[in-house]
Amino acid sequence: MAVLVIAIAARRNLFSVVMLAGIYSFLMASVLVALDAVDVAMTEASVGAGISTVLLLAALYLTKGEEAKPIHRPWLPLAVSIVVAAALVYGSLGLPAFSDPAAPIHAHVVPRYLQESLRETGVANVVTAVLASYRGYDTLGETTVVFTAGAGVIALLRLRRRAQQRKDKP
Amino acid sequence: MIEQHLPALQVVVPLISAPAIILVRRHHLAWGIATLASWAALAMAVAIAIRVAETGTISYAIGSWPPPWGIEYRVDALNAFVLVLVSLVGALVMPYARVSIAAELPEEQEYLFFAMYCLCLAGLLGIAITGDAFNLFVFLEISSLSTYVLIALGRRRQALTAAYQYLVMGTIGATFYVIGVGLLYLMTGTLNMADMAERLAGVREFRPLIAALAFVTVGVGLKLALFPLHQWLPNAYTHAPSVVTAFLAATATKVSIYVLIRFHLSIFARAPALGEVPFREILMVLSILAIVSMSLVALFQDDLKRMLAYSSVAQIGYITLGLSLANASGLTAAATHLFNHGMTKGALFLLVGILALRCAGTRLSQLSGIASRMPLTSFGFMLAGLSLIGVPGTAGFITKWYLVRGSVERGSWWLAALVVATSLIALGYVWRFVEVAYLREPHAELPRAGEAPLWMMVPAWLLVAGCVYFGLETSFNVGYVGDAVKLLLRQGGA
Amino acid sequence: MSLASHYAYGVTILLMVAGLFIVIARGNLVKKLVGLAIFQTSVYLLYIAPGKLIGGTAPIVAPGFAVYSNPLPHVLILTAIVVGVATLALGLAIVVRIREAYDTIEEDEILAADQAEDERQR
Amino acid sequence: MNAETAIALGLALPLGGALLIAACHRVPNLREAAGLLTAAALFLCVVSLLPAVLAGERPRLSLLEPLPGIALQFQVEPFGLLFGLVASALWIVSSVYSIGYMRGNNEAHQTRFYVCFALALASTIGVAFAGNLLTLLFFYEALTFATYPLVTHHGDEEARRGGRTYLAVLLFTSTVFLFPAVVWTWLAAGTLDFVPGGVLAGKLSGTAATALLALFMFGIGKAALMPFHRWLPAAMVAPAPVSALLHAVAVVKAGVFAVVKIAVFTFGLDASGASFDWLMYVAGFTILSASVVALRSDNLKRRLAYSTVSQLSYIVLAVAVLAPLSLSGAALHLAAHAFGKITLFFAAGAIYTTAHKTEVSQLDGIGRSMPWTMAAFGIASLSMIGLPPTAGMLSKWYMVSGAYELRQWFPLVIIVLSTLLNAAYFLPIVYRAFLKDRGHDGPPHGEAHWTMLSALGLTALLTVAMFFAGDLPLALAAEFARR
Amino acid sequence: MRGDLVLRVVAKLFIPFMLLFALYVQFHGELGPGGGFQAGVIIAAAVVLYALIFGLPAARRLVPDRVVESMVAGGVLIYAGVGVAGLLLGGNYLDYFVLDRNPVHGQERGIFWVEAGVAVTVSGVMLKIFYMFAGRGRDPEDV
Repeated sequence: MAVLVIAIAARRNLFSVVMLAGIYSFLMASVLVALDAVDVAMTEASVGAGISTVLLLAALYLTKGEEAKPIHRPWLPLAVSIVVAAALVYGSLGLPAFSDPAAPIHAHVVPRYLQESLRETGVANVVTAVLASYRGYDTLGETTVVFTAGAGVIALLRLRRRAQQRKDKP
Repeated sequence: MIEQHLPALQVVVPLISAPAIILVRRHHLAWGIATLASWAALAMAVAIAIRVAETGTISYAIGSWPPPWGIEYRVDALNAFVLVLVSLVGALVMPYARVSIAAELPEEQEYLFFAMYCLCLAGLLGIAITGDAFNLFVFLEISSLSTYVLIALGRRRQALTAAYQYLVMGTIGATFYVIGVGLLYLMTGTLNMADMAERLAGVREFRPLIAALAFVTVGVGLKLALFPLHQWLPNAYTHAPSVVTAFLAATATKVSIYVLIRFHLSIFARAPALGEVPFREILMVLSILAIVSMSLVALFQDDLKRMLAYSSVAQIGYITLGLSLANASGLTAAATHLFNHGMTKGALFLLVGILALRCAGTRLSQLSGIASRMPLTSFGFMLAGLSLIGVPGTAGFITKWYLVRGSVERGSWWLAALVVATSLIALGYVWRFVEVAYLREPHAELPRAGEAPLWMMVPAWLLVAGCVYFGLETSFNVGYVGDAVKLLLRQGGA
Repeated sequence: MSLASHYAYGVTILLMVAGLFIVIARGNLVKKLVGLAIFQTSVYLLYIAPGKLIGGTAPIVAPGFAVYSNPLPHVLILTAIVVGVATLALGLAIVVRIREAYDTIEEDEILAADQAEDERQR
Repeated sequence: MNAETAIALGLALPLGGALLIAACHRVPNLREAAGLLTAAALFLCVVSLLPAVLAGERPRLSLLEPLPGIALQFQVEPFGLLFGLVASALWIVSSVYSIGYMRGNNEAHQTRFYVCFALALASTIGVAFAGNLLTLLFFYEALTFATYPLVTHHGDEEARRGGRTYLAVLLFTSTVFLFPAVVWTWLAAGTLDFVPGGVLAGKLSGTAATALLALFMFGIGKAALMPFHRWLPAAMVAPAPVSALLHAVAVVKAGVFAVVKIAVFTFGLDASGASFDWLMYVAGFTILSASVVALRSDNLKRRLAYSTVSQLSYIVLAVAVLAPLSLSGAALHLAAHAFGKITLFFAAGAIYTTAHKTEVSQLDGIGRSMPWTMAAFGIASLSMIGLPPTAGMLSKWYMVSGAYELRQWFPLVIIVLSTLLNAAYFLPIVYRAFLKDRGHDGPPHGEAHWTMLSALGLTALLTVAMFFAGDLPLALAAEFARR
Repeated sequence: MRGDLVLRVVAKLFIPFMLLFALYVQFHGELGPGGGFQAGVIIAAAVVLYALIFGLPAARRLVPDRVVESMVAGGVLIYAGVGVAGLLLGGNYLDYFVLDRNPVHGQERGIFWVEAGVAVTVSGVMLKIFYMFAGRGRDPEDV
């Protein structure tokens, strides 16, 4: 995966970049399966590898495929990234160890979901239960986000001729 | 029966009205729905505020799942205050939008605009009201996405680049926020803010918490244009449709500041980790840099919108400065300035919108002698400008009073001096307009028709009146803020 | 275990930073968005990885399984993914419009165009 | 009419007048009538407060509450009433005068002019009746902004520059010194009210109190203590009636009024433990140097302006002497200088309107063509110098005797020296006007328009009258100084 | 490639199965992985496939824009409506317990409708976005 990402960063042909990104998503999905996150994996596969790729391709089809050579040297971005990395490493060092049953995330809120959800909601897939019921409001928000994106795209991409006008207008 | 569900309806009403608008598609109807929703939101916000004042903090369990398992709405004096501010501005800009949007957008896009506006309102209200850290992220995204679209709807093509720039920075900010929340979740196992605060007090492993707070602060900082992270703001404010600029300037940044307050002063209130890092000192330095540099930049802008945009960054600096003082007066100053600056900037941007509608452009050179053609607009602009400076008798003065008082209480005279001195820079840029408007010969191609229609004039002037009224009679806002601050300091256990 | 955990975090951090780097350093608007997507994706690991319990199984209650991985992060990340794709779609739409307005999707060229326009206005 | 309503009216009348004037902007005569009417009404309303106050009452009125625990509050005490009387009385006169002046020079934006004039008066009354520091600050600033359009009335580049200096100096001082000083007082004393004997006694160390005093004294830029006097000459770009208003009635008087009020009712003079000596020296320096500048400037209005700077410092000096007698001297001088200086500016304006002359050196023999004007000018000059039979002599007498009482020699020396200087820059003008033969330049011209003439005649008479029948101001001043 | 008969036939056969699978994912979400979102995506994908093979105009005839936009809005309304129903039946917002006499059935019912709402909106939005991008090409037929 890491290799892929580096490759993405390096490649200048956008089509290959998009393809690489798609593959990357698939890998990510498989990793997620390995981590028992089947729902997430499924979504990531369909979204990351499916929709995103299609969208990107469509967009590239409407724009152009080659990236120009960057003019300015990427020192500042590098510095920023390194600082962020440092902060993350610093933070992650204090985190509970991998798959430690005593870690707060396993100890605190979750048990109720795992033990009670079937009885409380009659749904075997705890993820669905939490998604749609316990934290149903998040999902409402999520749906709204999708809706927002849809309406937004409509607002932006309807009416071609206005785009023309805007181009003429200084 | 209904009033106990107000917290939910507060967000849901504008949220539902958006798809409704998409369904009806008729732009008059769309405007009607949006206006209705925003005024309803205002009514509910006021009702909630009153209830909070009477009965104290309200908790509302969504889906009847008790927190921390379900998502909780938690309204204390602080949220209620922010809710009122947001919905108030939202309600006021609607009549204005009816005209200005018709002038700036083609008819077939109007209903989309109003849908987006409703979503943005819902998102902001959701951020302000929710008691769940991740739910906050969801609403943050709702408001952000809709904001990008609203900005991109601006007339000129720079609006697109501004929107893109904001989209990238905003998404980075949101992702940072998620990272921070993730770390907090890993350390506490909960997403409910109150619960989190409880458990953070017990956490002994500092480093993840510090990293988390840092990420949240940077993430939110991107949203509220904290000084070095403000690059998106001037372009966005300059090129977005006037009404959008006014609405965002008055609400969006303020809500993000609320999030900042929430995390620093109530979630981390009792976390021993906070003592480890000099967050407040850093914040103070940044605020001072913001105030000084941005005021100076604003002083040399030729375009009125741009000038106001930079001044916004500076004014946000005053708010964060108040936070960094971390004493009662400082917090009062910060919270009061949320409200006062919201109103002042709202008024200013609405008036600039009127100028933009009538004149060739909003460059100072294009506005010379405007006072003779549009006396009301110019006079209103001057009044609001005085409030920006903080002249006695205007809302801005109250903030200045508390800021100076806070700094003097901390014994840092230089800070007081800085505050008062920088407020004179504001005098500088406000007066550039006043001189141009009143003391110059009328410009060649000045307004075709004189003043703008009442639909635009009345909201703008209501806000202007607010700037003056809340400088003379502050029992509402300062009183309410007082409760909020007491609450925060009590949570801080100090 | 600690090795495993730090491996997981290490990968996460690497991806995250790489994505961020692409976003900031690259001038091509589409590529920025790709970087943004990667940046967001990496966050998924940060949530999911700690949720895994060795010997656990997917959180679908069924007889014969006692240990389940933590479902809550999955839920959160589902939401995060959706948000991510929504952002991507919106961003691409804007890019398309920019392309139409400027005939380019390179940041530098756009800036140049805007500056030229400002000069003309002066 | 009970006192509260009188106070409220005192504020409301000028505001209402402003609206009225704005309303009748189409019909000039009606507009001017409205202005005069308001002025007269205001004067009566202020007078109606006299008996109560002389009887020792202190009517109060509080309106809104901008900050928790600090209300917009008004309280009428003798000194404030004296100031209010002077201001409202002179408003009548100056509005009569400005009718003649504005029409004589057919100025533009006359409505704006009268409206701002009324607003300025409203703020002045607010300052005069202010019951606590916050209220004082509010109206002090309001006065600055209300007079700005008057200063920049002509709207040309010169006016803009003058206006900038005017705003810059006044707002800089009030924002950077005065405002923090108020906050500090609030934190130290817990109250901003004006109380006889002051509120700071024992609240601050001597040095701190002195620092606070310095903040206040320099913060009140309208009192034109050097080095913050630059705005006064800069404001000379304004039309003559405005200069008259600025120097005689509203602005500068608001400044010195605030100085006295704060020194007495916030500090309780030396009760606060603050040292006033340095103030004496600053004032003394201002008096002398300003007089020297006046002596060396040929432009008439500029000379008058610097004379004002020095005359204001008389009052500050009198306060710094800390003697009851000199205090009543200060109070008297506020009135005396008002009458004298307004006469001088009226005269200058009349000369400008009629003979279009602005420089002292052009005034040779003008007394022949404009005898009444120059006669008034002469009387006023006497008052400035402090010679009988004029009010100036009265006030100066009190100051001197106050200083003498405490055996304070420095102020005595200052006053004597400055008196000589005053004589040196006023008498030559009168001499030129009457004894030199007529200048060559300019077409022949007669006496000024009757409106202006009556106005400046009246003020000149007042100057004299106050010397012979100054019971009322004396009574108020005494009532004020009695502690 | 639209000329290719094989493709057309395969597609004709394939697309119904995709839709079926979508429904499976939708309703099996309670037991196995999957749910409204994934289902919505798959539905959209099916139509996209149709558009790829039979051309955008054909797809637009099959699923007109108005319908799509109504779906976009409708899904959210369904979801929010469930919440309101909870209110009207005397519970809190999004309270499923009150949707049926038996709280557990109430939960199931609530979850069912909610997932349906998600599916509708998601498929609608995905489709709309695809239309938008595709329709913007110089020659829509080529997408």
